[in-house]
Amino acid sequence: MTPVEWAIVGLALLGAFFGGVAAIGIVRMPDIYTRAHAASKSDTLGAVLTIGAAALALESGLSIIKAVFLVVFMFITNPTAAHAIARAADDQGIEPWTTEDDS
Amino acid sequence: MIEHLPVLLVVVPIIGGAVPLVASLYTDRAGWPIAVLTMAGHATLVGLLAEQVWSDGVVSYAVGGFALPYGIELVVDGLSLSVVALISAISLGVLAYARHAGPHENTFYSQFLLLVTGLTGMTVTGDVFNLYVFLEITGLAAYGLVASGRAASAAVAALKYLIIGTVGASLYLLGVGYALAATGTLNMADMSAKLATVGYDSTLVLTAFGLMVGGLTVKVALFPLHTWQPDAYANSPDSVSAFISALVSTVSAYALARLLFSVFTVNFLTAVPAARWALIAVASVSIVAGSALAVAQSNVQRMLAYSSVSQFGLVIVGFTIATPIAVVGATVHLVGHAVMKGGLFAASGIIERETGADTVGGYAGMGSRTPIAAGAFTVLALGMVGVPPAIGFVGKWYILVGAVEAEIWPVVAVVLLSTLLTLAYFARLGERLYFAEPTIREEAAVADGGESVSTGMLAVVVIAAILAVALTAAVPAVEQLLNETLPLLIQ
Amino acid sequence: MTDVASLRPLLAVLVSALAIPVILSLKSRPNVREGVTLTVAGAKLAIVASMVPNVLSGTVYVTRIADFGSGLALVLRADALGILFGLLASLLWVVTSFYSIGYMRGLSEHAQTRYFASFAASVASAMGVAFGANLLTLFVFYELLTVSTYPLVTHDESDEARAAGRKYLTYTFGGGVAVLGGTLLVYFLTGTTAFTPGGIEALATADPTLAKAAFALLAAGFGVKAALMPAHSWLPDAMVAPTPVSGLLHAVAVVKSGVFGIARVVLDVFGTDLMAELGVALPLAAVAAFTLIAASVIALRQDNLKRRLAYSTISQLSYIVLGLALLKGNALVGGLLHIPAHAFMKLTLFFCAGAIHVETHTDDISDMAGIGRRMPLTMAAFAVAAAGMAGIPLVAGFVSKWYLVIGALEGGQAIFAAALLVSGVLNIAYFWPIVYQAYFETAEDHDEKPLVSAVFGGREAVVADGGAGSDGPRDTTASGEGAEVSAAGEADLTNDGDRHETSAESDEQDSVPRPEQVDHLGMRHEDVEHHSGPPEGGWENRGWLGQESTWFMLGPILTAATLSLALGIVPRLAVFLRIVETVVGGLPGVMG
Amino acid sequence: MSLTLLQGALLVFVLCCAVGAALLKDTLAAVIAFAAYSLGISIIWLVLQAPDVGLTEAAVGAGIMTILFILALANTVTPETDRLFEPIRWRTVLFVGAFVVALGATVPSLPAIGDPTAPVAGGEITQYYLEHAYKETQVKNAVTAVLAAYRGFDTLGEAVVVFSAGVVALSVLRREVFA
Amino acid sequence: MVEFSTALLAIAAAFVLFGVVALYRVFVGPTIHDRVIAVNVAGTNTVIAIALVAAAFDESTFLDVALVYALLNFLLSIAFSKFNVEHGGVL
Amino acid sequence: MSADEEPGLYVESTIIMTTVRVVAPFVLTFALFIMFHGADTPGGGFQGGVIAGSVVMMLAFAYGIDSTRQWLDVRVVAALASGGVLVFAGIGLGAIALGGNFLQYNEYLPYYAKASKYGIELVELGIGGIVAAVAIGLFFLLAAGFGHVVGEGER
Amino acid sequence: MTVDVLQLDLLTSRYNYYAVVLLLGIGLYMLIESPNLVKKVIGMNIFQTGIFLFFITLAYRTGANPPVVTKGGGPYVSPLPHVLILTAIVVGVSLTAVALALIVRIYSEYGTLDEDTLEELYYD
Repeated sequence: MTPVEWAIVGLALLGAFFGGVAAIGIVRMPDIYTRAHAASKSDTLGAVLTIGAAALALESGLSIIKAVFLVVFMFITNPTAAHAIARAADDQGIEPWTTEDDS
Repeated sequence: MIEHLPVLLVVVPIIGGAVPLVASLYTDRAGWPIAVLTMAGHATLVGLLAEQVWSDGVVSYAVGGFALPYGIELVVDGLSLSVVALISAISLGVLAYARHAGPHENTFYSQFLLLVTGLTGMTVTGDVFNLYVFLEITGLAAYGLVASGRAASAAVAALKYLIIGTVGASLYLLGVGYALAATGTLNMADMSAKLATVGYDSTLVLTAFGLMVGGLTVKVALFPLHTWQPDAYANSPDSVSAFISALVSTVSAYALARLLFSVFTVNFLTAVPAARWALIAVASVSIVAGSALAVAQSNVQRMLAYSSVSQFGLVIVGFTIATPIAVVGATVHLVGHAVMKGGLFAASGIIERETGADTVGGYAGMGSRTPIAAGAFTVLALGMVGVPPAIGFVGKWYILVGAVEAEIWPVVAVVLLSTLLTLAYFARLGERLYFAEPTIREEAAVADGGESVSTGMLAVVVIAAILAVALTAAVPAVEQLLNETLPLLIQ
Repeated sequence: MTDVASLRPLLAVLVSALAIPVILSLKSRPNVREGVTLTVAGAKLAIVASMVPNVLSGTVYVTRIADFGSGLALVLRADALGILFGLLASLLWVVTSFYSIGYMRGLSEHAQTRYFASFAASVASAMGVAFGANLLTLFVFYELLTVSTYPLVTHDESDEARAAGRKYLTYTFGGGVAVLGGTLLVYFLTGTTAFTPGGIEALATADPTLAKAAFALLAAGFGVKAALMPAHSWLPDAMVAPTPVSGLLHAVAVVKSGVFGIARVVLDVFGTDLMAELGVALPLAAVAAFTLIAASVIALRQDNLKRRLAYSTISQLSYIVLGLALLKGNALVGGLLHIPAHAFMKLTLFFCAGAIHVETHTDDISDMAGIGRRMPLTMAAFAVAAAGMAGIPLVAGFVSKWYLVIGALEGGQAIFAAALLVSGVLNIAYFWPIVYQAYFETAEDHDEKPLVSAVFGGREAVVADGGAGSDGPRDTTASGEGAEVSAAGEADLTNDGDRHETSAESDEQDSVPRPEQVDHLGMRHEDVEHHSGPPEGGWENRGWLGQESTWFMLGPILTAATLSLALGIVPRLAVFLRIVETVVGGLPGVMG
Repeated sequence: MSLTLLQGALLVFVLCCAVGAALLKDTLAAVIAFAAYSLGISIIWLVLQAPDVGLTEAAVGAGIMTILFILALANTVTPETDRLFEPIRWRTVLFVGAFVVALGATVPSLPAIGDPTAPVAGGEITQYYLEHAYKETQVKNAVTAVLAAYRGFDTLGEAVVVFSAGVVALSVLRREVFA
Repeated sequence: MVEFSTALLAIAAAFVLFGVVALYRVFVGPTIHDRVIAVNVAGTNTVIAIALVAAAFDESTFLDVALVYALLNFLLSIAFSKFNVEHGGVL
Repeated sequence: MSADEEPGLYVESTIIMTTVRVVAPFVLTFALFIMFHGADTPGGGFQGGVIAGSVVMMLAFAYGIDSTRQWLDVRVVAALASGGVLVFAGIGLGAIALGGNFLQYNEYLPYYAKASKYGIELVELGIGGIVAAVAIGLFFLLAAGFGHVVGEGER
Repeated sequence: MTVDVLQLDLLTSRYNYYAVVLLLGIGLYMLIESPNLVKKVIGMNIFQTGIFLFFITLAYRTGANPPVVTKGGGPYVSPLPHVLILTAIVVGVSLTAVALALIVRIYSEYGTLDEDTLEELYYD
């Protein structure tokens, strides 16, 4: 492998580290908000790093553009999704636990 | 133009089916005229096609003009022509019936035409995967039609039908996968040749056979995979039960035959007797069990549905015996059963509308209250029992002759027995209709059902009854048609 | 023999078939309806009769209806044997039509339109049976006959009628299935089902076991309708039908179609030679002989007139079967001739029973003492026919029985000849008392006439159809196959409640519900005060000039009686013997 | 080897999701498990070099299908339960097990994964498509070429299926027009 | 090059395995929100894995799939969140 | 139901609305890209149609289903669905009219050089229309639930 | 010993097919056993996905590229099963949508999605 490739793999490994942290956080954190925290922060970071690595690995211009889009997109949507979930939980968490599990 | 008939046959109802949805933005009664127009076109095309098949024997059409095993092929031979003609005729009949009987919604007619699309497609296609696609179109439209009943139970019946039907279709698809794994092709003719070189005793081929045939038997509703059928037939509106009972299982049975002859071929059946015996056994059990269950029913439409289970057992037996005469018999019975069963459902619908009777007990004495419908019902029932010269007899007779020729004595016994069993449940009805005191008071009936019946509906039922007898005269023609086809199918 | 393509056989079938819708459409105009019936009956007779001369000279009319390929076809073919049955049926339809009009109107029966339509359908099917040129065609019309007579049997719409109808359907369709099976076997063995005088050749070289099986199936299948024991029990039950129907069932169409089927099988499918070779004739003859005697004995114990006649029919049909099974020229002639002979005589008897029923509502023989004064002509005809039944010379029965006995002796089968004679004696035993008490006794001084009136017979024996109880002839039928027993049992179950009810109500119960017990009482019924048996003060005296009833009924009775006399006195002039001789003469190696 | 590792991991993921969907008592939880299931399946398609199918699975499995499930659940209420998992019915397991074993017995006769000589992967028809697709249709993506041209009739059927689904849903829910 | 793609695939496999770990939360809950969060993480991991697979196979088109996934993952999350808020009524 | 009865019970999150507003046009473009570019890259009418449909869903989730329902023209949905089918069938029949077989794109060659390719693209577009319309339609249908009242009364 | 090796070989060369069979089994189990109709529909989908996996595995060829015929040759996987499965997926979605529509209707008519309860109501 060339040094560039080593760098890419390293970047991806770093992303994998954050992904792993997110996964562990999901499992080990005590309640929904902390889990959402782990998911949105750590995982997004892992995603950005790894996708960046992948973009570097793919040489063509179009791929880079796509990858950039992907990163931007993840950057916008992931926290929003976490926010939406947390907000929904908050809506129900503050009010008495009435409709919590009725599905 | 003339050479495009097979594909036009499928495309015309597609176009017809797409229109009502737009039309419903403007009027909610556009469906019927559109459907009638479309089916008139369809019938014309069938007529032209018949002429062509009559002169050429087999009409093959390569969609897209691609070289053949690579593109999709449509094939119309005598066997498929009979079924296509049946589809066209019955659809027109059901339209005449539904004009008054409803449902009147545009969506109903859209689904109706889509069902015709699916059925026609299944019939003319010469490609195993294409068959799956049209099988699913048929299924979807049929589920929707069953659910178009107003009763709450219609939805339950439709969902049950959907789930079991999907399992059947999926098994078929898996079977296609196995066949593809063995041969790498999907064209029926090509696959048939390649299956022979792969070897009929290969596990892949056997599994493909089991899964494809098994999947289709679900759609045909052979025992014990029939459970969707009584619910579906009994809970859907009359027009729908007449339509579905006449065509859906029929075309599936046709597809099964097509699979047996055009894909696996008779050579396979002789090379693997176990497969043949298994199919015969399933069908025979179906004959007996279906009749026995029919005897146990109190609801007339459920009884008719179980009767279908039994009759399709008979058809499949005929196809599996696979001697020319048995195949002719099975085809005749396939067509005849469709006419008779559709007519029976339509007649039972009229009887229910006029008198409110829908159980065997309720039919008592209704013969005089609805003379025409009850008369037609009786004629059709007798035809179903196999009283000559009705078409039901001819089919049974040919199948029997085939079974005797092939010296499959258990089948002979089962078929003869089934005649008596069929008699057992239809004689009960006939006797009640004419020779018993009514249990439903007239005023109560009017207050309860009291839906009107149009001349068109009665005409449909009467024509079905007449056809049930008159079709016998057409048997020699069918036989001649098939005689051109069968040598190709049954070497 | 020359085959001539002609539409006449088809026309003979169609003419009454086409009348069905017409009759149905004339529901509101009974006079026109009956007019149509009569016209069509006449037309049919004319068509059939027009074929007779040429058939006698060896011509055969053939109509091919449809070809199914592979040697299967629907073909009508008026050969001598067919003409025998066809002529009989069409002749008697005319007679019966007149009688039906009298009977149905006399009782103001319900559903007359259905009745006449079904009647026309039955006759059309019977004609098809007669002219069927192969087993398939025969079977087709055979089944149609079953279907079209079913409404006639259940005409009363009472529980009992329905039970009888069910039984009838079960038995005859069961038989039909057996016929179908046999037909298939024959087709399988020979590749054809066409009737060939002297038998289908290929059958002779076929596997004997299968051939025997085919014969057994066919004989059993047709035997059901021919009411051979042990499959006879539907016939007495079917007596609930109106009397003209009984006449039709017993004398003309239904049972005769069964017998005719056996004749076809024996003569034209297997052929006498092959029958002898296979050794299947003897069992058939044995069954026939047994039925012959047993049915006569049972008839002795019947008090209901129509039931007694029914058992008489069972017995007489076996004469025909026996004649066929003996395979000898004279026996064949006798057997075949007995078809029309029995038809005329039995029709007379039934018509008489019907006339008595319509006029006096009397059904039981024990109530008929002195009735000769009330209905002199009717009872005279009855006496003539009864004499014929017993084989007394100058009446039709004598001629046929003569041939039969001769044939039996020729074949060295004296035991069958003896059986025939014994049965003749029994015939006298069960008919004579009726005639005697009608004329020479009065209601006051008559005694119970059934010769055997002990527990196993007489009035209580209404379950003589092999049902529950030890009093019926169960012991004679116990060897019957399971299906038969269970079917009978089922019919009995449905009957049961009904029967107990009636027997609790009145002591003059009978197995047959009289029409007045049904809910459609006509005018005539109101002014006849007594329901059964002689009125107070004995039968009134009516003259010999027809005051006893309407000529619609008397005419047919007398015609039928005359016909039986004609056949007895001048058998050759009465064409039937000539036809029979043509049939038998056409068989290779039989005559002489 | 790592490809096999990836595939193994994916299959484990997918099977876990399937088992979870089968056993979770709560319907919404089962739907969520099913959503996760289609995530895994989609990568499998990509790994097997079927980007078209992967894209479809992504759009369908994670998108419209799950949303339809959610909508259906939003219109229905299932009673609450304390149980996390459903009890396993061993009779059915036995029956299904028989089916699985029977079908599993046919697996050895199937061509090995990736076998270039297998009738499908290396067969004549496949070769024809790969060689002629561009010439005959001017379309580079052979999948699209086969989809729209060689098997265009199938695709017409597919379009009709989708259309039917819409019409049938209209009829089932007793509505006259969409929206 | 082979080793490079192997490494990328291995990392992709690792992400998938993280997804398997997240499944634990999908199964045991305890609330629906936990499940949605977990499936969201699994979805993100999927996107990442797809990107890595794309890199490993050098197929830029696979990124389209990743893009679709990212989008739908988002859609799914807000759908689930809305479901919980308005559950019982129509979304 | 609840949205009708109690509007404003749940205020849409500004964050979600903003995100959707930013993302939606991009996604729609992407959907069209996939639809049109199916000839040379993976993708095609079906995938593009689904994604286009999901844009509407996204809007519906963010801005409320009922308001989206009103914003969307029913006629467009119906016309897209039926029109897609008709376009597809029409292209096939057009080939017949020009003397070829059904769906034989080559027949259009005299009129356009890359006939096959653009024929296929058009077909993909038709499929995309159907799929998008049906996806949207199904979404609203399922959201609205069962229509008890339509039809002539219960049996 | 050889048998063992053979088995292992089967597993490594055909693992996808075994997964297919397991998925089919799980789907079938859900179809038969799940009391809730929605879960039955999920089971139906899993069942179908199993079949899809079967087809796509058939199309696969080691070291091959996706069938986009632009890159410099190289083996491609077979496009045919992909096409079939694209169609089949669409069919599956359509069926699911219809099934869900039916479920919504059943719920508003009967007020339950539990199969056993439904059965009782249905046969009343």
